[in-house]
Amino acid sequence: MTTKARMGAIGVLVAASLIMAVPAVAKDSVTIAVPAFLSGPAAGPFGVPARNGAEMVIDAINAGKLPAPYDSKGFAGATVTADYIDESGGNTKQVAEYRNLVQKREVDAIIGYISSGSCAALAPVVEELKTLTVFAVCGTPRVFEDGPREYIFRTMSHATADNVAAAHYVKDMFPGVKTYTGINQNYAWGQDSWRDFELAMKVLMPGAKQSDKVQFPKIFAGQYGSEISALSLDDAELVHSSFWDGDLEGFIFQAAPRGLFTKKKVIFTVGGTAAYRLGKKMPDGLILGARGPYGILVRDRKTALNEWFIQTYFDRYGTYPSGPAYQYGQAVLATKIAYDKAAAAAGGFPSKEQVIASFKGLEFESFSTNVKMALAGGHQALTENVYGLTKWNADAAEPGVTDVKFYPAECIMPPDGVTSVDWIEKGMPGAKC
Amino acid sequence: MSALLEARGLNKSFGAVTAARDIDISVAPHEIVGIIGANGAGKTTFVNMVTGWLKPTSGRILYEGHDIVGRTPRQITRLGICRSFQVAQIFGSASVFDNLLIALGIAEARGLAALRLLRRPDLADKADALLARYGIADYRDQSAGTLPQGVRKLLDIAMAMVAAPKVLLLDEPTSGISSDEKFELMDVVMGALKEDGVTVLFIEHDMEIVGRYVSRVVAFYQGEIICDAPPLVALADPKVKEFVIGEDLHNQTLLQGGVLQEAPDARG
Amino acid sequence: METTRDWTIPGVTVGFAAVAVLGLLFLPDWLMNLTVIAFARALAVVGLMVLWRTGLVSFGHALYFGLGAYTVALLGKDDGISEVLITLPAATLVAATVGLFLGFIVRRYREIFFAMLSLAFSMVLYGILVKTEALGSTDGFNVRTPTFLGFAPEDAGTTLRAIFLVLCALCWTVAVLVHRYLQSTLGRLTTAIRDNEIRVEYLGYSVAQAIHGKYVMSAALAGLGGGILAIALGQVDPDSMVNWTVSGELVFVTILSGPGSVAAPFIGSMIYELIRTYAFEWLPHAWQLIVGVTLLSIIFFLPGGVWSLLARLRRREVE
Amino acid sequence: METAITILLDGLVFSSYLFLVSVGLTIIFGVMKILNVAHGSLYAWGAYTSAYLIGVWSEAGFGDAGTFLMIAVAALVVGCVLGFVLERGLIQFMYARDEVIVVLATFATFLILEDVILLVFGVDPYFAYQPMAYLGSAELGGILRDVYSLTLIGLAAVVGIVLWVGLTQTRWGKLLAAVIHDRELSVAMGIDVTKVYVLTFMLGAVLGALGGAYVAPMVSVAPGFGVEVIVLSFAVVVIGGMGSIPGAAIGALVVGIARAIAVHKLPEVELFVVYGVMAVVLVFRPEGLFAPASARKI
Repeated sequence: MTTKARMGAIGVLVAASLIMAVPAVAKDSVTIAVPAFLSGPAAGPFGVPARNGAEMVIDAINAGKLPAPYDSKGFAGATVTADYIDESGGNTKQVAEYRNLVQKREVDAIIGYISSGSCAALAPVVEELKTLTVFAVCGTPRVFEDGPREYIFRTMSHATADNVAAAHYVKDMFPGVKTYTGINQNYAWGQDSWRDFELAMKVLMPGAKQSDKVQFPKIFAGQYGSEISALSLDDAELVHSSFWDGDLEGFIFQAAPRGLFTKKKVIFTVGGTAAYRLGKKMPDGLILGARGPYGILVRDRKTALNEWFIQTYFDRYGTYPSGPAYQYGQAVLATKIAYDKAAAAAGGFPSKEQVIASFKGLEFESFSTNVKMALAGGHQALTENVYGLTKWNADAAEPGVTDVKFYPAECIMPPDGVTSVDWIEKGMPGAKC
Repeated sequence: MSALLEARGLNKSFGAVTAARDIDISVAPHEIVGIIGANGAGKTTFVNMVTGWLKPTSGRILYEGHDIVGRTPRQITRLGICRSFQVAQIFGSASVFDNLLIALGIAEARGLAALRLLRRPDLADKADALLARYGIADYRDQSAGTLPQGVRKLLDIAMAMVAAPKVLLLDEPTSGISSDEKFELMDVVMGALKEDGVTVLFIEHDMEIVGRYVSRVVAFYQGEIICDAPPLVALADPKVKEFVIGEDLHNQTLLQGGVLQEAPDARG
Repeated sequence: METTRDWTIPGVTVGFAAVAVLGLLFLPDWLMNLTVIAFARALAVVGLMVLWRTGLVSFGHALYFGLGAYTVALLGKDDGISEVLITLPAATLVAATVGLFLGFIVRRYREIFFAMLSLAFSMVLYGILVKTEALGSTDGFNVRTPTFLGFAPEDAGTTLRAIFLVLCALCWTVAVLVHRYLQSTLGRLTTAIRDNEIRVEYLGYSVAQAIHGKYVMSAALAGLGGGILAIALGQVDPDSMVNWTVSGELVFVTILSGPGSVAAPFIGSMIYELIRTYAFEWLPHAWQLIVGVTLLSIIFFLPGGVWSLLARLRRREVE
Repeated sequence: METAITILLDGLVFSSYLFLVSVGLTIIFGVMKILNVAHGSLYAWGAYTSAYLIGVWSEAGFGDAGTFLMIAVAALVVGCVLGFVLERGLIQFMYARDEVIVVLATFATFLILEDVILLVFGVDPYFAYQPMAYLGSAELGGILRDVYSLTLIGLAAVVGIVLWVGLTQTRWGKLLAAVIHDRELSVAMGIDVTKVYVLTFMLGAVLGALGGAYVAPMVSVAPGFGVEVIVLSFAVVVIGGMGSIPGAAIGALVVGIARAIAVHKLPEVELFVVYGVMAVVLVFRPEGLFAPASARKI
């Protein structure tokens, strides 16, 4: 009996494996997977715009409707089929799902990932499974610092840029700051962000002191009453935060009536996503970043690509695109360019290796900025960064930013082969600001 | 006379209620002692103290000359004092045969021996022998949870006997058994116990049973022993007549108080 | 109790041998991966099944699962030990040791109190891991690629196959040993304890000790399962390894499998993993709903788990 | 001194929140011996419904004072409807089953309700800031505080006192005590145990939903909202003693104040406070500080 049951189970397995073993279709189409948070607290502020941005750009690519020079159809002519999958559920689950994507669904490329946790966990697996993977948003510098990567590309600057630029902005705009503190989530993203900011402040504003009560609440904690009290009582005039997802919005809601934003200067390195969503509830005078030149901070950048992006997005989704929409769109665009370039070089549909070869060191004009795949052997992008101050635009009845300052990538990113911490600690040698 | 089991100055109180007061009793090997008394007289409390379920407030219980107060039921079982229950304590989801097999397995389970296979011919033979001796072989493969009362009782007693105890305490072996069956049951039980030469103390309400099977009667009233004598003498004692038999006739159908009665015979 | 011959040991022997051989020959990587994950979880479920037979359900075995996983991961951290011959026994041992200590507390409790106390203990570990920056906090960290008796596979496919084979062998060993255990007196003191603790005590065996032993055994098995999962996935983090939802998943698979046989957890776990994978693929927004509905259906319509279904089929065949 | 006041207030606010979210769990557990994992879903449903209703109310231009009514309506409607449906549709069939199987059933319910929330309310967070804006801010202990979160303390106190009086002083409370003590005997005494169970479950559900409904204006109500709460409320209940209302209050106070102290004095250990307190309690009193539940004796 037991034997029979086992044999039955094996039968199912074998049958299943035979069904799955049908060979992949020839290359008139490219299958990609686009992971982003579709559930959980990060879905609304990040996952949905990210997905939308990718979807919109992919549809435009398939229709050949991107503005020139990107108006050729598909990835190297092949239609792109995208599967949007959920990034929530923990890193280990992402690793398991990634294996499924590659081994079971046999996708050609994976474009996405928002959380630094996902990317750090996936990096070794990507290399093991040898599949082209373009990280779209996640910011941890560790991805390329932990070892050479052949199959991973990241099409935007990493978190060091956000926090070094933040320190520059503070120095430029508020040189009188004497002490500063921070509230960041207790995981790689928050810890790294704070570390880079603190180190950069030591270099750029050596006179300013760091508070000894820096807060690290758990991600998705939701309630920050005590933390807001502690920050309010702290002497520091400046608060640094890399909060994102629902935490960011909850924090703003709880801190605004308590006067935190009138009493202190508060930097939100990823605050851009909240601007359109909170609308008038977004307090004025926040120092706002969007992890680069995206979303509200480049609302006025008048390039053809940017205008197309904003208009198309607004028409389709009824809201202006925020950072993650741009960043996912940018990752898809980069992949298309790499495919097209490889096809041109190979004179036919390119192999994975050819795509990777042409991806390395790619330089292109993206929707809102220029991207140079210049670091980590051509795998890590250099993009500029930008900060501004929030200001409600009463005339247009929409959120806006003032005092916008751009910082070139060479000013805020470490040169190739140097880790972020080393670079900042040594006083950011070679920075071109 | 060297006593096998002896209680000296045993007291037990639950808050304000005294369930045992200055109990002195001495039982010689191979005696068969009937314990009688009305409900709440302290009979089951006495059994519970002897088997380690309850700890006396004061006093000593000597078994083969050693004080066993403070030992757990398990340790006392291992020493050779076993018991049956007013509500039969059996493994409801196992067959009658398996009940005995488990009991036999536990009896030999010291250290690694607990990992010996249970389904072995030698254990099976012993189990079958027990089944035959207690007259329940017909129910061998029936699930114990579905047994008629009398068979449950027999199984309960058979399991108590697996460890080959020197002293067996039976808590109302005939309760819940119809009057035409009870002599049959007692004949089986007492016959089997005699073969093993076990010292028996049993709680009984039915004076007919008491008169027929015991060599000595101990009567309880309000936690005290009011009479300790051979059956004929005891049953004729005026105090026994007034406080035990008289009251008991009225109350026989009522449930008897006591801790074990509340313990479920199966997880419920 | 039927006295027919017990086919379990030949059954699992042939079964695992067949899975191993056919797996190597036919299984695509993803399905082999899925099998590895399912079997790793099944090892923990075998322990939970023994507890369940005893009438105890632990909602905190993610504690041991996580301990095993983190032990393996930590040993390999910073170019440490990657040899499965060391890491897996270590995972088992660490989990068993912690189980031994906590066992002194939990063995006093039954039913819902046992379940909740176990859960509480697992949350303490969760809290520690989430807080510990050196262990990557909520991110966790990568696990080294394993070596097998010094053999270090070159590529992912070989590693997977090696893990698969080691796991099949381990599962077979565990199934046989646990089955043998269940045939012993101590093994029979599972349902017996569930039926009647008083009788067990009055037969002269300590219920607390018997439960303690099973608890340690289940902890060890969960540790082993967690260790293998860490190796197979190459990543550990608190949410996927130690959170209460992981414990819930383990209990779910236990119920799904049913207590009928040591082979049941392996089949049940496989089914669970397939349901989860396909639900996630077809309905990424509603996969939890599907899992939840499955669980409710099992509770209501198949209280004996999948195994009872197989057993029923067999009975029909015989008739 | 200022810091001391701030710590106390912070601690009280957080304790009140903890008490509100865990008291429903402990009541259901105390009476029915069910660890209701779906409690987190009730909390989330309460929050979503409240945020939704507040939005509708405000858009209709009815004035912000009325949003408090919406909070109450959300708690009552969600608690009564979901509580009734869950008890009658699921839990009542499980009384004959193992308690742990019932826990699993509520776990399944939790999984299902999580996704149903997504299907009904979508993934976009809801904001319901109106009640908070309406009450404004006040300076206390040298820093500005929003009055709304301070009202949380009052609400928790009222809920706690009402429950305490209701359970110890009223006929209904005594009935409940009888059912808790001995279910079979209660049936024999003519108590309608079914009704008691339904009402208890609904009461617990209303309290869970109330926690969510009242917290909704302070946070962004987003998917996954209920998960964290299960763990937190469970920890409070374990610390206080499973099934004890004073226990839940003490547990909430201990955790809340300890956490506030940590945030202000030693931010590094903040996260560990809940689990740390729980670990200490478990080692010395596994049954919790106020433990009506005892280990099974043998």
